[in-house]
Amino acid sequence: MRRIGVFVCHCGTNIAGTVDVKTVAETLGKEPAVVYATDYPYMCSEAGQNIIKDAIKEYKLEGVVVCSCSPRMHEATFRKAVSAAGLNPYLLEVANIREQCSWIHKDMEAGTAKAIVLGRAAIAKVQLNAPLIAGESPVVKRALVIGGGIAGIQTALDIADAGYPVDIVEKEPTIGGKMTQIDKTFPTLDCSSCILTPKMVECAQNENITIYSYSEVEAVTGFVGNFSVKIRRKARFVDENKCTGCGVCTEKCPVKNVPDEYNLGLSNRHAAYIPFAQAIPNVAVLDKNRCIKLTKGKCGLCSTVCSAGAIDYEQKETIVEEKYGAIVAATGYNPIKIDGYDEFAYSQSKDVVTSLEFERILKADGPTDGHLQRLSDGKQPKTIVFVQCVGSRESGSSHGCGKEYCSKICCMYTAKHAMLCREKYPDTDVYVFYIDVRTPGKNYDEFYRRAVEQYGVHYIKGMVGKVAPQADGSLMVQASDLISNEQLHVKADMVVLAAAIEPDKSARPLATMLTASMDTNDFFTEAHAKLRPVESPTAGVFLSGVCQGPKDIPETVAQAGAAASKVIGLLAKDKLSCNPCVAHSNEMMCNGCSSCANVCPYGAITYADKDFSRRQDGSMIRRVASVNEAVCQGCGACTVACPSGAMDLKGFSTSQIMAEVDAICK
Amino acid sequence: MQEVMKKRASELLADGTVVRVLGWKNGEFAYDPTPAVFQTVESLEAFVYNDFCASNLSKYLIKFLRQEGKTLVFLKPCDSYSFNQLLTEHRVIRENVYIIGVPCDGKVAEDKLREKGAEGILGIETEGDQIKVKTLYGDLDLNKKECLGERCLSCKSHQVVVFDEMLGENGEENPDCGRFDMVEKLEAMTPEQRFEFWRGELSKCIRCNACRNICPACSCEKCVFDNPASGISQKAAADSFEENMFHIIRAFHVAGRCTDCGECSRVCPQHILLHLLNRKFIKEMNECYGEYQAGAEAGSRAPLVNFTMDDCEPSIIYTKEAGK
Amino acid sequence: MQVNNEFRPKIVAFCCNWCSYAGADLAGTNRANYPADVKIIRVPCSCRVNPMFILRAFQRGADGVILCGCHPGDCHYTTGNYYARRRMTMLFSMLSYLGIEKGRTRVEWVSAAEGAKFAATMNEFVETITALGENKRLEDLRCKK
Amino acid sequence: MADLKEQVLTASGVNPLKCMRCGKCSGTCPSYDAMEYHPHQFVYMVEKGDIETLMKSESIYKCLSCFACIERCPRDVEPAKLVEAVRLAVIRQQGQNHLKPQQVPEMLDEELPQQAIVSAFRKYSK
Repeated sequence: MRRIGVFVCHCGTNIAGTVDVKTVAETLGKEPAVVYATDYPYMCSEAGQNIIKDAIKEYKLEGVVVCSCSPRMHEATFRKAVSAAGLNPYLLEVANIREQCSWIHKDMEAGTAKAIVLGRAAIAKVQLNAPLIAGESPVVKRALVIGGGIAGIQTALDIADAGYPVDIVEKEPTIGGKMTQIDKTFPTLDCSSCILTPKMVECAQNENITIYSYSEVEAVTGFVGNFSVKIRRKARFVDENKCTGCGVCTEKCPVKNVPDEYNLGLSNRHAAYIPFAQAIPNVAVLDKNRCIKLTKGKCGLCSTVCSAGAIDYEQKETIVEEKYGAIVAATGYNPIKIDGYDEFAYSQSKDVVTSLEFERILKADGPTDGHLQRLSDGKQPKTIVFVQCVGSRESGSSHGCGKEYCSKICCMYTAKHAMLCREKYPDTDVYVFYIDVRTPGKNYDEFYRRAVEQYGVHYIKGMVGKVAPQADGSLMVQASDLISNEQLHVKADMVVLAAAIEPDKSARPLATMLTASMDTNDFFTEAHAKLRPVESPTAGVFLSGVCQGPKDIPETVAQAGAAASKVIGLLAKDKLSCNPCVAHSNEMMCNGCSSCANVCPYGAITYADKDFSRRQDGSMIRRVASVNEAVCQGCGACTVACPSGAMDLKGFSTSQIMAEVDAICK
Repeated sequence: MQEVMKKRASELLADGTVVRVLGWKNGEFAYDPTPAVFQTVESLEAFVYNDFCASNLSKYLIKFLRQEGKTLVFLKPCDSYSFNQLLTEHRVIRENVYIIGVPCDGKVAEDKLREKGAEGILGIETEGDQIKVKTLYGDLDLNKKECLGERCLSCKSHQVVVFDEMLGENGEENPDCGRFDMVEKLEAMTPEQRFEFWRGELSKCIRCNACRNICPACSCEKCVFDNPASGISQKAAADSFEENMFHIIRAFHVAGRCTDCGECSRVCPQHILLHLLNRKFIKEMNECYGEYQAGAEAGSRAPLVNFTMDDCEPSIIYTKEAGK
Repeated sequence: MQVNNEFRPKIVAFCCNWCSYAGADLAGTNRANYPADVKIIRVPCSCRVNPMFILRAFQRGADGVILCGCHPGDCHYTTGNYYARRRMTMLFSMLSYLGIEKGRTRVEWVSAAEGAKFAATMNEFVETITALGENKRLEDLRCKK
Repeated sequence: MADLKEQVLTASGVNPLKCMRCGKCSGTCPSYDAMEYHPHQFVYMVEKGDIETLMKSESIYKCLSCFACIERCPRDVEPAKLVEAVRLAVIRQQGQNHLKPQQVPEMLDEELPQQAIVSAFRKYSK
């Protein structure tokens, strides 16, 4: 029997308030294996840790149980302390008597009794804990950034600046993302392209950065420090190295009626195209679904006019395989589809547009060359109504496409839009219907107030109930004004809907490939909402930008930098210590039946024939399983699939869990 | 049939195709032939095949997995499913085995004969539907159907699913065998009645381990119940719970792997209806995850090492029961 | 207040480290009360829970056992809870077949964000088990006549 | 007072706490101008327990039960159900059973759909 020390934490009054910590320490001190038991106001403090360290030495402890807050909080702290005193860090167990005891039970007697039981279970488990030594695995000093919007760009630049090679995978023909489509940025109203394009160029020129545009991640295997990624480079039918971006092919291409993605379908482009003037790489693409040569085998005009000889109709998609130490998800967002909101007449009227479409209308390289015009008749609108929270802050069932969260950026960009309208076209009447105006952020509320006070934008608290297209081409907006308690009918020329934003559709399959977790809205989950906001719980996967949650540009850039610094911290290491709580197979009992390999999500189990001839009870070569400890993540699926019980999990072994069960049910 | 089999075995042994033959020879009693290995043509004299040869030979092949030379084995339909399952689990190597399939229309159970008054059984002869049981007290002519073992009355398949050659004509699957009838009957009972039923059954268990030892799916190098590290090892059941535990865990370990060969119930000296546990799992998995027959196809993936994203929730078991 | 002689069930809750254990922690952080009868055992994933553990708990006197894991699709290990779901479905099926009262075992998916759900689930489960009373059938099947 | 609120909540099955005060219900309501208290106010007043004021108001009879507010509400609050519940509360207070089973046979008439009688019975008796 091991010599166990028990340390009960008061956590101030957090634990001591509903658990009689003295009694817990006293009672657990009487357990057969326990040679030392004490309590202390803050075990996690330096003084508390010293008590543990001293006791390990003085009482020659072989196992430590700390009754304190959740192991998710301070297990690592206590492991370090135990380790400093010369004991294997895995000979420590934490009994969670705060989150799962003192905080939920009001009754002192019941709380104390439960704390004792939880302590006993930890003592029973630690008796069976094996001293584990974390293995090491090397770190590939290269990072992958998935998504080439402002988040991906900033992350890549920061990693590259630190001297590590980094690859950007972007599914569109150019990097830049949503920010390329935006006109001005709040709260300073500087031009989006002017601040973005230099960064795009920097990416292209930085020797440490490789851009895989028009490419998608196909498969990810491996683990932190050693990911192996297959990148599918879609065929663009243009040789990237030869194309000079002169744009002649895009002018001569006879197919002119392809909806232009850059303008959200508000204008058309050719089948041969460069997404926009500042595209990086500045290389043409042939739309394989619309190009006459690629669909019907005829035409070939672009090839004739291309002086660089860059057009290659035979180009095939290729797979690039590369190793990375770290992966950053920066997959961004899209506005939701709002066709389901019949009351706003989005599908019925061209003059009801989304905010992103409105950006295109305002921007100089947009479908109206930056002139504020109605898309139906090209007339300048005199009255514009902005509707906030379209699809945001909705509970699930109402429209089916609504989101329960606040999209965060809409209040600010709507204030920006309203302001720009009034500035450029002072004779325009601008109404903003809002539920709440949310403007936390530096200079944000000031910005919004300026829209109201200086620019005279009519902010009305109340939601629009109905938008009805009128025979004269105007739009009748019916809404409630909750402050004056009246129903308003505004005859508008244009209605702009602040559609909710949602994670890009590519995020979910990517998360599956990365084995990174997501919330129900398909935003990536962070390892800790407060303390590890840019890391995924899956080691080696980091989060940048809106794929983690709604953010505006300054926040995205800040988070992108934070993700980069985490990546740099990882790549700076030569070796990583692995999680030692992994599966292992007892070869003497293994049947080699493959049940375990069938359920292993990581492909960590392999089989080999081994000679067991020296055993007396049979001279046999048997097929037995072995676990790659660097690949295994320690889920334990194999341990239950194994009928013979040969497979067990270190740190959560069958006997350990059984011992806990026994202690709890005693 | 016995002579044809013997002849083929002699030929294959003589021409070196195989180095040993796995078959049956008479056991202590004539009604209890025992699996046997024959390594010479001469020894084949003792080879027996008749309607008492019920035991499933597949499991014995594990022993010869890595031994020199090929093994000839005679597989009945039931046994061939077990063979495929062992193949799936890499417990046998197909190339090391020469399989002769033998058709089967059911094996005779000794206790059924006793019910018909047969004592001191010396042998059996089959002629179509009729059997002639030789006893110390003279011959007894009986209808074979009436003397079949329980499992043969609800035989799922008369088809040998894997073989190198077939002696006689191969049979067909028998989907209307009604093998789940008894399970359904139990399901229709109240929980209290079921509890009573199983209490009656399982309390008979003497933990002789016959079910485990005969079961082709229970072929672990070391059974968890014999392994002190498993936390549930037991030599004998200390209390009634451990009886349950043994049988639940055993059924669980073979769930998705059990081919429903019925050997467990056949060999149980206490006549516990063990196959009803396995069949419950088979039926439930069929209902929840689609039809699956272990051993029908080598290399297939059993339901418990598989999943779909939209599997039913465990609570379905409770709503199902409430619906009844 | 706990009154003597009043039946208090023994309940074992297996919680996966990533979702449900964190959900239980969140219940604590939010001070969402549930009875002290529930004792949690942390496992890396719901798929680590062997049916043996559940039977063992019953054998040692537990009156109810609940398994909590990440929502299907959200498993930290991608697929663990899918296997757990099938295994538990089969275990429940067998227990019910053997005549064990339904409701003594339960599976619930609780995410790290669902502290309130965790507490509500535990309250409900304790209620169910208290109504069922002491676990007798799984403790002794033979000698209770 | 509290009982009345409880009654309205139970009868309607509405949880007014789900309301985020966006006013879309009132923005969408075709009877808005005819109503003294508007749909969003119904939700707020029920939440505050101010049921009697609503019961006395003509507003409850101005609601057309077109359910546009239910359809459009982003939070699934269902204001129209509250209006209906308040109407019901009024009816229930007006001297108990307005329609007794014995009265039903004499009311039967070829022209009148049976369903109308059944629903009237449901509505006008306790």
